[in-house]
Amino acid sequence: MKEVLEIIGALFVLLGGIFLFLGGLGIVRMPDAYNRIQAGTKATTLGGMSLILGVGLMETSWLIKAVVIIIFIAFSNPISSHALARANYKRKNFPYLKNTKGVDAYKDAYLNENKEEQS
Amino acid sequence: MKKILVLLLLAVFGIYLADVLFSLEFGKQFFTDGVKDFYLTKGPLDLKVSNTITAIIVNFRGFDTLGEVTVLFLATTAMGGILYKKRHKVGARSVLFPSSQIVMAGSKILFPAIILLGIYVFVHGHLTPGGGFQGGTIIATGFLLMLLAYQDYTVSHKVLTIVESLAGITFVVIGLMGLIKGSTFLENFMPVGTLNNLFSGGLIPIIYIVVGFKVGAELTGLIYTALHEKD
Amino acid sequence: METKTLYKKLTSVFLNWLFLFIVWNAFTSSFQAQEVITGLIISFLLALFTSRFFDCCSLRVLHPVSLFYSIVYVFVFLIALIRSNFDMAKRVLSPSLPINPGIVKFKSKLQSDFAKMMLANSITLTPGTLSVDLIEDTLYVHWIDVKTDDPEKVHAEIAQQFENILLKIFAE
Amino acid sequence: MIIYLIFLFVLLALMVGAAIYSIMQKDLLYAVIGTGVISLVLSILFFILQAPDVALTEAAIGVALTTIIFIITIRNTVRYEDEHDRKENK
Amino acid sequence: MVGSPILFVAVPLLAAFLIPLFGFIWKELVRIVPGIVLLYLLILSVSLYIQVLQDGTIVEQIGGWAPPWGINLVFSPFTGLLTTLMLFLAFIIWLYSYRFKNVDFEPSKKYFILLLMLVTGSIGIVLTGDIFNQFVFIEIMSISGYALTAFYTGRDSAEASFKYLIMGSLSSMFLLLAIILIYSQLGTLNMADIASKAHLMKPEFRVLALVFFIVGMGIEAEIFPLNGWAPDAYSQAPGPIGAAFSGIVVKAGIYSIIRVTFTLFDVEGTMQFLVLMGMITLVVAEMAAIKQDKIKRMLAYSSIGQMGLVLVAFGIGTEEGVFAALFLMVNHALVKPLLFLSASYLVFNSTEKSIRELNGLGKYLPLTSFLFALGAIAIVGMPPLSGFWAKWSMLTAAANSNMILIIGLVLLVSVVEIVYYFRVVNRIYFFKKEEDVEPKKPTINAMVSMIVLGILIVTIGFYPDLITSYLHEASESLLDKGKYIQDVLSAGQSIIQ
Amino acid sequence: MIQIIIYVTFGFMVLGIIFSAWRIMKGPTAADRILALDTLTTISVSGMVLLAYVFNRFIYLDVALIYGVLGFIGVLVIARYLEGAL
Amino acid sequence: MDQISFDISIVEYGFFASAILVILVGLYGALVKKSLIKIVIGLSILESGVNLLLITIGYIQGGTAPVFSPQLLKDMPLTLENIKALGNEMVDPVPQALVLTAIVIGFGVTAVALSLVIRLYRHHHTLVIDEIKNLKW
Repeated sequence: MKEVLEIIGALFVLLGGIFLFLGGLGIVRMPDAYNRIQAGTKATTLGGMSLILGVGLMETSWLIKAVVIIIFIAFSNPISSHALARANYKRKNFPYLKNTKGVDAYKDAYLNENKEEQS
Repeated sequence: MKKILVLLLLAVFGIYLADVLFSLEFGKQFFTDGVKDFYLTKGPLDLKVSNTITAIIVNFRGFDTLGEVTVLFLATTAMGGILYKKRHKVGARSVLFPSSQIVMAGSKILFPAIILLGIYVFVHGHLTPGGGFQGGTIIATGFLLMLLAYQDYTVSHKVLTIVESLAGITFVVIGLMGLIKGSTFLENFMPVGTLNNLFSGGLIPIIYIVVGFKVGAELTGLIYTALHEKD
Repeated sequence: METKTLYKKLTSVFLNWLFLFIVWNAFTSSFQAQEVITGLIISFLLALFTSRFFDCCSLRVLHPVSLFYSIVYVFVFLIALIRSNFDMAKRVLSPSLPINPGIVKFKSKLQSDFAKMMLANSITLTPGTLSVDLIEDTLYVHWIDVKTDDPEKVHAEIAQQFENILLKIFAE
Repeated sequence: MIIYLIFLFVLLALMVGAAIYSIMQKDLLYAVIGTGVISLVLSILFFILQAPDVALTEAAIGVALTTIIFIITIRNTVRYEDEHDRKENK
Repeated sequence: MVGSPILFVAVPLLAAFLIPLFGFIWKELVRIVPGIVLLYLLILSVSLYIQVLQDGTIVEQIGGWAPPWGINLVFSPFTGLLTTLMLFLAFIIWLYSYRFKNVDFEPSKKYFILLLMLVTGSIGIVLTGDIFNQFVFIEIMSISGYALTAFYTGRDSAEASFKYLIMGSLSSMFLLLAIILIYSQLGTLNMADIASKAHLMKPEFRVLALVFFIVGMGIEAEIFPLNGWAPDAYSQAPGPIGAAFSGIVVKAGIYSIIRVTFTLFDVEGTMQFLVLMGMITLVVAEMAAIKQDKIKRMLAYSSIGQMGLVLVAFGIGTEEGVFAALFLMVNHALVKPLLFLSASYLVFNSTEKSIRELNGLGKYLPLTSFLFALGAIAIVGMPPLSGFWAKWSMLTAAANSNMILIIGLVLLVSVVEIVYYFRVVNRIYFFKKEEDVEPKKPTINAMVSMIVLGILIVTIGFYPDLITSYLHEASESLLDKGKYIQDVLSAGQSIIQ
Repeated sequence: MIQIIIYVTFGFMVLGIIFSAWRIMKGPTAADRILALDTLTTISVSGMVLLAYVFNRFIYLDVALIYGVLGFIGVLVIARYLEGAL
Repeated sequence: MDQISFDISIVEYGFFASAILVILVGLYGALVKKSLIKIVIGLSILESGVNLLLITIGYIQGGTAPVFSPQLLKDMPLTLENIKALGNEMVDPVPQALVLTAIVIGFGVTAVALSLVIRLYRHHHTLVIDEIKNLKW
């Protein structure tokens, strides 16, 4: 049983490593900040979660604490990336759109908000 | 010109320092009868403290910690004195506009957890890594999260001052009680319990809790003072 | 009216206490009697102090249905997360970068802040989406591959599966 | 074994590089991010050197608190080191 | 047992933590409490000092751990003398600033906390027997110093403080490096333990550690290339703080350098190095002082010069030399605060704070001017006052060691000092004020504090034997390295067996 | 077997660190840099957990936990500054 | 679990060298840079380097953290020999304690320095050190 768990855990660790690497690759390859945030957040969240879970499985007495770290990561990572995306928009870095018909529904709300602040 | 001179000087300094330090071998101990062996045996055996670093910080070299706490206290005081702003107006804002609802809702649930994490860290200072300073810093970070997320979140300056002062007084009084009950300042006068239990280590957890509260209050006050510093 | 707010306060303190107690035990993860008792005391004191922030949920979350759906939610979320990662990996690794980004919006039916936050977090971690802002109950989402900009369709595409479960958890 | 070697060297190089970066960078915000990277890497290095207490302290103080203090200073002063950089970067 | 040396640190800390709470109760308590604390400590210090002279050094072991494992405080005749001196000055400065300049500067709770901590830090430096603990106390002292320098709301004070801070924190990093080097070789931080094991260190480590120590502590002691902060800080800080710097902080810095060079390491040529550094400091500072046109800057440079003189005297290395150095230190510690305190009232109303504006103030502020003149005479070493005996003992010490160059230099410097001090005194008494002004009269407590200092100077001048025996005791205890090591470590030996 | 997997994982993490560092150095806007810092934080937390396993000390996990929490707040601080709220 | 070794002696002088490099970079920043905030950043970098150096000095090859956790003690009786044997496999705790103190003190100094910077900016409206030279530097 222990060996099986260790092997499974090791596989999780490997998967986590791969996703962390993909996250790094994603933030290098994507064309603008929003896409980078997408790639970075998703990949590193899953990567971190799976790696830590893998460690928790390999050493079962660590599992509870590992789960706590996982929950913290799963909870805080999206919030920080959301805050980052919003901050980036507020700095007038509008998203990269592939063609001129690209959708940017946030612009209206953003402009309205700014108008309210000015008046 | 000055840059080149400084660079040359630094290069000479660095090479000399490296030359001296490289005569030490990495990962070896260079002395035979240092104080560390004493700490490493007395810590777990006499004081029943699992984390030797905590034993050193709070008991063997507890005086340093008193000084360290004082340094933070002074930094807070000095910051208030240097920025010489008259008492900020009631309702003065720490941030210009509130954060988005997502961050607000998230910080609501993270805040108690972070404070609890801080308390956990300083209560378990003698068992696991961490202690009063780290715990206090985490608590201050929790308050920082609230200050960042909300526009009108206020911390009572008076309460902070009282907590800080009371914690500092407790620290010194504990030390002086050692002087009265035992023979020297900061001497341990409580039963030490058994190793790796929560209630062990005599005075050490108590002092670390006090330090945790003090550091937390100090750093929160420091951040608060600084955040309200807007022209 | 008076009693209701008191009731609310009490439930809030209780839930906060429960939450903090669970978190404490997870932190210590040793379950010795000393630790548990200290945890009870500390989390109660802390719950008293921080209960005014802790308004995420009512006692309803302890109902078996809610708990069941919470577990379902975790699984749905994990599956979505893994799918999103493979999706992202495909995009990142393909040499031509097949993306068509844009920001879309939709209205959420959820009421409480906490539920909306969970929804936004889930959306951030699901395929190709990133929540940019939440104003009142309109969610603005950066979508890496915009298929439609009609709010209804967007809602169905992105948020439907989470929202249904969240509605059941929080019983709204 | 060789991977550990690479890992350590990357960390050490990253620390030195971040130090140089934050000294050289004209935009003070980026310099502050550089110091954040330094304390991050330093924290892992302390961890590797078997000093979890110190790693914890460095993380606690270096990552959040030093950053906020620097950021507050930048907000109350200027973000760029020289006056003309402001125009270039804006 | 009258008390324990730990009280010198614990009681002020307790008071400092209590002061904010007192502020909520009654504002006046904030001002009174520091005075009570300092007075109590002064009495304690005097009684402990008397006891020490009879029974020998007191070593306080903190936490019940004997040195070298625990931190210890050493109250020897030498450190006791310095502690008493510092506490006396601190009390005088508190008295002076109790209602200092009611007009634009109200000493608040922050001021008193910081002043108390400045004193505590200095006393801690002197008393502690542990190098890292000394580092902590240096930080306490310097942070209070930075904040007090910037206490006035003007812009230049912030600049001076920033300068001080940069140099101070650079030097404290060097101190840490020195601690690293020592620890890596010996595995101990206790001064006595280091002193007994110093021969085990590799020579290059010893030299480098010594250099780093001198760089790190020279900043507080104002050795030549590191004293750039001093004139600015002295001139920008509030008057009493300038006095505290010159009377208390500098003494602590000199003490730590002396402790390191005399007790910790005997590196070949350290004494010559001290003499050289002292001479350079002396010459540069006096040359700079003569050019200054602002009174506080002039006093600051004069203070730096005096420190150079003290270093030279220590560098002679004989018992006489150390005695002379201690006499100079005591003299300087009594006179320079007097000069600062009186000068800050003399230039109180002027904006420039320059010497030119002192014209004819002798008529308006007769007593203050007289005290200033008294201080000036005392510091240049004119015969009837205390400064004369200090310089005289220094000259005899130098002559007995056949250091002719030093004698010449001291005489030359005295002439320079006479020139620039008497320029000021001359202006005060023999120049006419152009327009009629209403100078600020000193408050009563300020007057009392200055008069006490003046009386002391005159008394020591006429009866130098009052203090010479104490100074001899102190210099013997400083030079007796073996006894220091034995005093500190003997307790530990008995525990381990 | 496990050892090899851990080696490989370290290799992947090194690549991730290098990419993030490159983005911090290069990344045109501030948000990119902070994102890279965030990524670096998560990688570090994972790395700490893995190292805790390698060193076989349970108590080291605390460091990773606290690191994760504080790294999040550090990122949030800079994000709030970028928003103009600070 | 098979023994996994993480032998960091392979970097030999890497830690010393990079700590010294960081110290030098910090010194350079503090001495040469013109911007006040840059000077403070330089100081904090210098401090990091010194801290790393101190911890490196205390490292002992193959040692573990000086925490006698239950996992490490297992079911050993608490005797002097056992503790000594465990203690011999631990890194030096003293430098770690010193660095803890040094980090906290350094943070205090940084905070004071930055508040001074804010105040200087309020008076001079610039951060460039050449334009603030009212007193002779």
